[in-house]
Amino acid sequence: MRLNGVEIEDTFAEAFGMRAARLTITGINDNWAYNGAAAVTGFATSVIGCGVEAGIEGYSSNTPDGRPGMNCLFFAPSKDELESNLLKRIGQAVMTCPTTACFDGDLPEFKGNDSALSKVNIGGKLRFFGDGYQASKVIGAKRYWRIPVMEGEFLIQEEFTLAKAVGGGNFLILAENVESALQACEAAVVKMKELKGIILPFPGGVVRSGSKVGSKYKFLTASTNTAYCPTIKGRVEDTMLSENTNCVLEIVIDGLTDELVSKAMGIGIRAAVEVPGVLRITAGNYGGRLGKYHFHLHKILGGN
Amino acid sequence: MCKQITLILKTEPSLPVEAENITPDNLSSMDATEINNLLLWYGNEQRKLSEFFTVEISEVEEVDEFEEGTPLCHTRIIIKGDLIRFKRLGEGMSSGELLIEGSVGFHTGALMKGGTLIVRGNAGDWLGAQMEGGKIIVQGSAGHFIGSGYRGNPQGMRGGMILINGDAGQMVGSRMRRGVIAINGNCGDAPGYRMLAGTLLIGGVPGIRVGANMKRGTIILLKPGELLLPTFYYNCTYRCPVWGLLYRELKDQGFNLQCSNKDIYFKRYSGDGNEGGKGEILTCHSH
Amino acid sequence: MLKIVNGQVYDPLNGDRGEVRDVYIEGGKVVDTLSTKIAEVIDATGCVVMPGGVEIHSHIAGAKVNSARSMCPEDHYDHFKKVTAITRSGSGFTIPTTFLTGYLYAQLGYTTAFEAAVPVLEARHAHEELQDTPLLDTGIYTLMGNNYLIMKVLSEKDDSARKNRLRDLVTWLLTSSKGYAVKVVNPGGVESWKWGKGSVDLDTPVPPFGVTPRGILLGLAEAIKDLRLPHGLHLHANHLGEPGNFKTTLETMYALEGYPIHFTHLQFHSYGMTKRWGLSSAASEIAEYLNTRPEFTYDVGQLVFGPATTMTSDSPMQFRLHQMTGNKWISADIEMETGSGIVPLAYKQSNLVNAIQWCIGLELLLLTKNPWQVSLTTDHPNAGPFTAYPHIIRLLMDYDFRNEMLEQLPPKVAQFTNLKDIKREYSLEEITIITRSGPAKDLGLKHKGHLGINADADVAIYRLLEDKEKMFARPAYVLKNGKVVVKDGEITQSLSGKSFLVDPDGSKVLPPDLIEEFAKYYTIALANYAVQDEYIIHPEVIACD
Amino acid sequence: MALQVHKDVVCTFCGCLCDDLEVQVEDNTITKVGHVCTIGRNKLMHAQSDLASLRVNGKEAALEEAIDKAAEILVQAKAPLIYGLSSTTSEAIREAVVLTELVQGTIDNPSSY
Amino acid sequence: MARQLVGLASCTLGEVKNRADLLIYWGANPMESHMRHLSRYSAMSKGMYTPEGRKGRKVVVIDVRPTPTSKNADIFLQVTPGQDFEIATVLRALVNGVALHGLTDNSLIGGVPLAKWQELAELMKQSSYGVVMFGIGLTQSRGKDLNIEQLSTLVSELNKFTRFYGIAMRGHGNVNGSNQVMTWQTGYPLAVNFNRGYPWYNPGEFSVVDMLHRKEVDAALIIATDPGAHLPYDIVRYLQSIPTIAIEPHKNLTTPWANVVIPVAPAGVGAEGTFYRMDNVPLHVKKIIDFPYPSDVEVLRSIKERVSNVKNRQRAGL
Repeated sequence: MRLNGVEIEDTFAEAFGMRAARLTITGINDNWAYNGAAAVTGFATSVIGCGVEAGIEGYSSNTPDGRPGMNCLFFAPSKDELESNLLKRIGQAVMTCPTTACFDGDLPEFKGNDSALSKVNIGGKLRFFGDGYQASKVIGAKRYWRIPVMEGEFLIQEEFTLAKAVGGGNFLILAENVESALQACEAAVVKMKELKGIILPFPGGVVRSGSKVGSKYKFLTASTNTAYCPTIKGRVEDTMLSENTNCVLEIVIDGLTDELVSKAMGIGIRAAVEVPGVLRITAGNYGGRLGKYHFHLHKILGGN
Repeated sequence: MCKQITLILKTEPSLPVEAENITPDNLSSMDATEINNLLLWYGNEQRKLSEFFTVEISEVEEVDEFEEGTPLCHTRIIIKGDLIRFKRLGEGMSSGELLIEGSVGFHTGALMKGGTLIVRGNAGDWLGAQMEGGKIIVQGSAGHFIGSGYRGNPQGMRGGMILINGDAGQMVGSRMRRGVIAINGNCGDAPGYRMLAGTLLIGGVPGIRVGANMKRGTIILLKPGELLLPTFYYNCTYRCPVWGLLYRELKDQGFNLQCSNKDIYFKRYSGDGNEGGKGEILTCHSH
Repeated sequence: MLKIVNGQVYDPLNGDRGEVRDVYIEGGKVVDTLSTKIAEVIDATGCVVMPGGVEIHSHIAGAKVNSARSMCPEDHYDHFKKVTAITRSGSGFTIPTTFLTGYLYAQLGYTTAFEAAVPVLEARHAHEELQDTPLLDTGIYTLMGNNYLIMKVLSEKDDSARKNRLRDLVTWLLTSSKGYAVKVVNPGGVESWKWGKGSVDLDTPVPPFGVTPRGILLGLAEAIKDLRLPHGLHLHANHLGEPGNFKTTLETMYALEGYPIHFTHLQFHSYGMTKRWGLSSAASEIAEYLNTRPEFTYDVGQLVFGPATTMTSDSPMQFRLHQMTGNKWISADIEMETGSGIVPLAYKQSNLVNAIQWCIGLELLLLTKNPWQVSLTTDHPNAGPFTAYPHIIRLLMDYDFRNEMLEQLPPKVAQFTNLKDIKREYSLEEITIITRSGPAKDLGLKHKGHLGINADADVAIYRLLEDKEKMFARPAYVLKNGKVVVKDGEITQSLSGKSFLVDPDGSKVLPPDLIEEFAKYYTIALANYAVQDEYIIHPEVIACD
Repeated sequence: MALQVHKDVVCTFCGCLCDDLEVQVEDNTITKVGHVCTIGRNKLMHAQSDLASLRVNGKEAALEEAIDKAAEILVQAKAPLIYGLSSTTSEAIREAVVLTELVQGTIDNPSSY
Repeated sequence: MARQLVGLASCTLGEVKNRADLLIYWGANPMESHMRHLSRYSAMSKGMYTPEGRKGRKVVVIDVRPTPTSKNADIFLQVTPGQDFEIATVLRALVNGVALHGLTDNSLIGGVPLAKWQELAELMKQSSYGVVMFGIGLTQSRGKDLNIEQLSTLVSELNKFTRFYGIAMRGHGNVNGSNQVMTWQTGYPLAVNFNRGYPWYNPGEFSVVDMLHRKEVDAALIIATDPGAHLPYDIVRYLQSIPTIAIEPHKNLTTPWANVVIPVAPAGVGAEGTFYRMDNVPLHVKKIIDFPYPSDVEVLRSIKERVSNVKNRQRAGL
């Protein structure tokens, strides 16, 4: 099919089941809430090298303590990995950040679907930093830990909710040149970010170094996506790029639900095809063998 | 559908009536005759409820104000009249709603496990004593030993919430183990006596011996009264992160605190030193 | 006149092991034939017929029990009994009120109970309470292990003078208190506590006379033997509850070989010690030795999970417990005589120490070969309330049930006890022995604990059930003094029991030097010391022979 | 009647219960008290004066009548209070508790305030 | 009542006489209220390990005003009224080495400089058998049972260092006995309600002053006590408005208005029986002379029989 004259390939993005958590980080003002959120979601583009994929969703309108706050989403392949990464990141990036407090964010996306949720104890483990002077406080039905720090107290909720979520939704923008590709990506990212419940974990929401499974080197499990690299188009037999394609960029989406991922892809693609110089939209998959979720581009965009 | 049972007091009895049978749990499956025949203790005799009250039952359609569209399904009892001579109303209740449009006597909501109990007037002593869960709201004032334990019991309130809009008597929250008590007005001596944990907020001026012998837990004083016992130690003046949480929780429950959320500094005291000093008293420093 | 027909009679003393025979009762006694044919008939088909239960060691009346009741209203709020046309009201779970205590014992088939520790100075109080304890024949044990006058006499150098004087003093203390037996609690240890000193071993000299616990024990044991008291020395040894105390217990036993001694709540005295000062079982060491010493008897003090109220004259031990648990604590030093302490407690299955204690009691019961040496107790309410007896009986009679319970304990108990390996199951005859016939014999009550001719007509009739806990929890009938007092587990009439006293062959007055000491150091007049006769409503003197 | 001297008498007027009093009685009248404090002496010496008189509703009455009336009052009450018991024997207190139980009332003594 | 939360370490008066080397009278003035207490049992008595009597003991009095007892004390600490709880709190801290915030030696606690309390704390720890005797000055000042609770805790904690006990200086002859009997029969020492046929306890709810104040009683039987003299005026007024029976040997402030007055022989003079001393030692009191009246036991038994007959008739539906 074609959208605004851009070819949408009849393929699908292959995505995986992941575990996700939403954190609300509050601070004395917007700036310090942001500093905490930025630090805790930093260096979290891909689980391959970062253990976790994370991003800031945006400012929270309704924080538990009534202070300015930001929501962040975290995705990891398993409960254990998510837990251990949260523990490290909150400990190093929120506890350290002046005036911040860290809460389990709401997950309205899972209302009525409790079976998708589980709890991990984060605050109850970080509390030992208090060296015996930590104290807990139960308000409502929730327990919080108060850890004395040089600035005052670091407040963190004991339990955080983990949800069964989706990671690795994606689409690729094939364009005539880098300017068009970037412009398309930027347009897509702006639109997609309006949606809550998803993150685009890569820098600026965009990744240039897409990968394929396997490598000629035995010690590597993944390597550059040769079929989409324009500079070696002539040397690669199975290149997927047409003559006039000179730049490919990918947008990866992690979302709390498959609907959200699919919605985000739709919004992003529609925004991208409006940019002149975009030639084709496709998506990455592994033949459908690895991931639980298949997002068919035509279906998302309302085609056949 | 929500079952609404209205009890209207005929005349005030001259001796106390023990009415622990009047709980939403008990009345939910009863018809009018059964309710009329329910026995209450009047001195050393048991008398039928109908001797004291006229009974009206109606069905009301209602939705949850927090969860839009979810139909409520519970029993609500509304009692109208001056119930000062009635003791143990709502004792041990675990669900539903008990609304008292007047004042009540002792032990109201004692041993309560869940549900909501609202008193439009004043409440007597032992309000919510040894309660485990649920919510009690008193729009007037309440007596001594709110959320406390009965004699000899090492533990008082173990959960839930008690919100008093007016004043409170002595030893509010004595030996409380968990939960929140908030008093908008003043209170008598020794609030939080032997407190084990939990949160006690006093909006007005407290009596003396605040938090005496407390082991753990938090007492928040918005209008600090006299000096604390010398076994409490001043630590610092700071913004307490928990305050925001509590403020919001109380506001969500419809409790009108006489102060703002923002820009409050607290002086933090640890104590009681004689009991290990793990408790805290936060006194409001500035608004 | 009454006859119980078709019941399976368990009367170990007379050789009945469930044989079906009729039991005839007349004038409050078991008889061989009835004088008339018109008799009430109780059909005991499908039931076992046993003598009424005999409680050898329980804290049910007197100053410290009442202090505990008063300190612990929380023990009472949820456990109460309404007044009826027949019975008084009451309250309490681990420390029930006097009337309730009588009812609860009767409702288990018990008809005799002894209050285990009474100072002479407060004996009047115990007797007042026992007057208000219905349905039980009772007696009290008189505390002497830390008595000033006893220690004074023991410090006497001349052997024969010492023996004679001690014999007279024991007689005087027993008769003054209207006591039944001599009780010793942590000999010397309580006096040492009053001096602010540490715990004592068998040979630690105790101020002010430098008498040792060994000296106190040997002196009293000899006096008791000499006076031919019906019950031997009732001994709560030193170091109760301390890890490794089995060594003291064994040493005490070695020291007292040849004397009739009743070691009380032996469970608390059979503790080994792990490398890290923790608790382990030394039940087998103790039981093995006991199996060779038929003159020694004991009651077990079996631990029961749930609330308990510890109370003992062992005041230093109670202070340790208070410090350990942080629970409230009452203590009372009693001038010239003893001390006492009370601490409420809850034993938990999940607590390793409690679980080990639980195992140790059962091990003792199961490893002691001769059931006549054993009495079932919970040292009520120290290790748990006596109302748990049916449960303990089931633990003894049902290996699978016991294992089921064992599996609910922390798995670590296996490292410290051997209970799992003991397969023994008690028979009904053996249960009869440890709950009635044995304690009656131990107490020298010849008309109790059996259903032979002239025995007191105290009878418990239980429906034979597979579940022994259910069976013993609700007797079909209980007869007290020939009258039906419980039917289907409910009280049908209330009556007051007898008080057992002794009248040993010693002097009933104090010698002049001790009269002088008394006048100087007691705060009451000697004339007001002895319990007056009016405090005993139905006395029965048991002969010293 | 001859003069009698009671020794080791217990003084019942305060919590000390001194039990070494010597009370001299002549013709059923206490004439002298030894080993006693002023309060105790006063109380004992005046034990026989100012006796209350048996009355029902202000009028002299017979014991039986008074007892009947007392029983009637207690039976009719829905919330009777039995109170006092600070200066009597435990035997009397035992009876007072049974009575309270029987009339289903409340019992208390001065140590509650 | 305080002992229901923390208990109390105590001893009989003979131990005070024989062993105590430190005596503290707190809010108690035995020279006037328990006149022979000092000579028979405490400060002045000579006992087994206290042969020197008064000379061998330290005597401390804590009271709000000088009293005959305080005049004979080694140390008299005159305190401001209503500060007993604060004093006991500070003593606990001093005994246990808990730091006191912002206080100097000269800071006043209950009107007395901290340094004095520090001295007392040391004295307590260094004594070998200390006893504090507390009276109505402590039990009836602001805080009431909290004061005793704090003092009891202090006494308990001192046992980590030495032997230390507390004794309540009970006033009336057998008020202790009435606590004892009620406890063994009902499980509770006072304020017991039987409305439902079983004992139920709650001081403040079922205690005499509170019940009468709230007019929750419709008849009263008063035995061997004079509410007309002891209770507040509004309460006596209410008592006068309901049927009241007084069983009482002597004319007092209640007998003139009680509906039924049954005179009885006074215990220990005209009737025998058991009394419990302030330290729980039970004594048998004698009958010395004949009275024209029965004992209160007999009267109560008669009333009981009458009531019981009526109740049984009611039960039988007659």
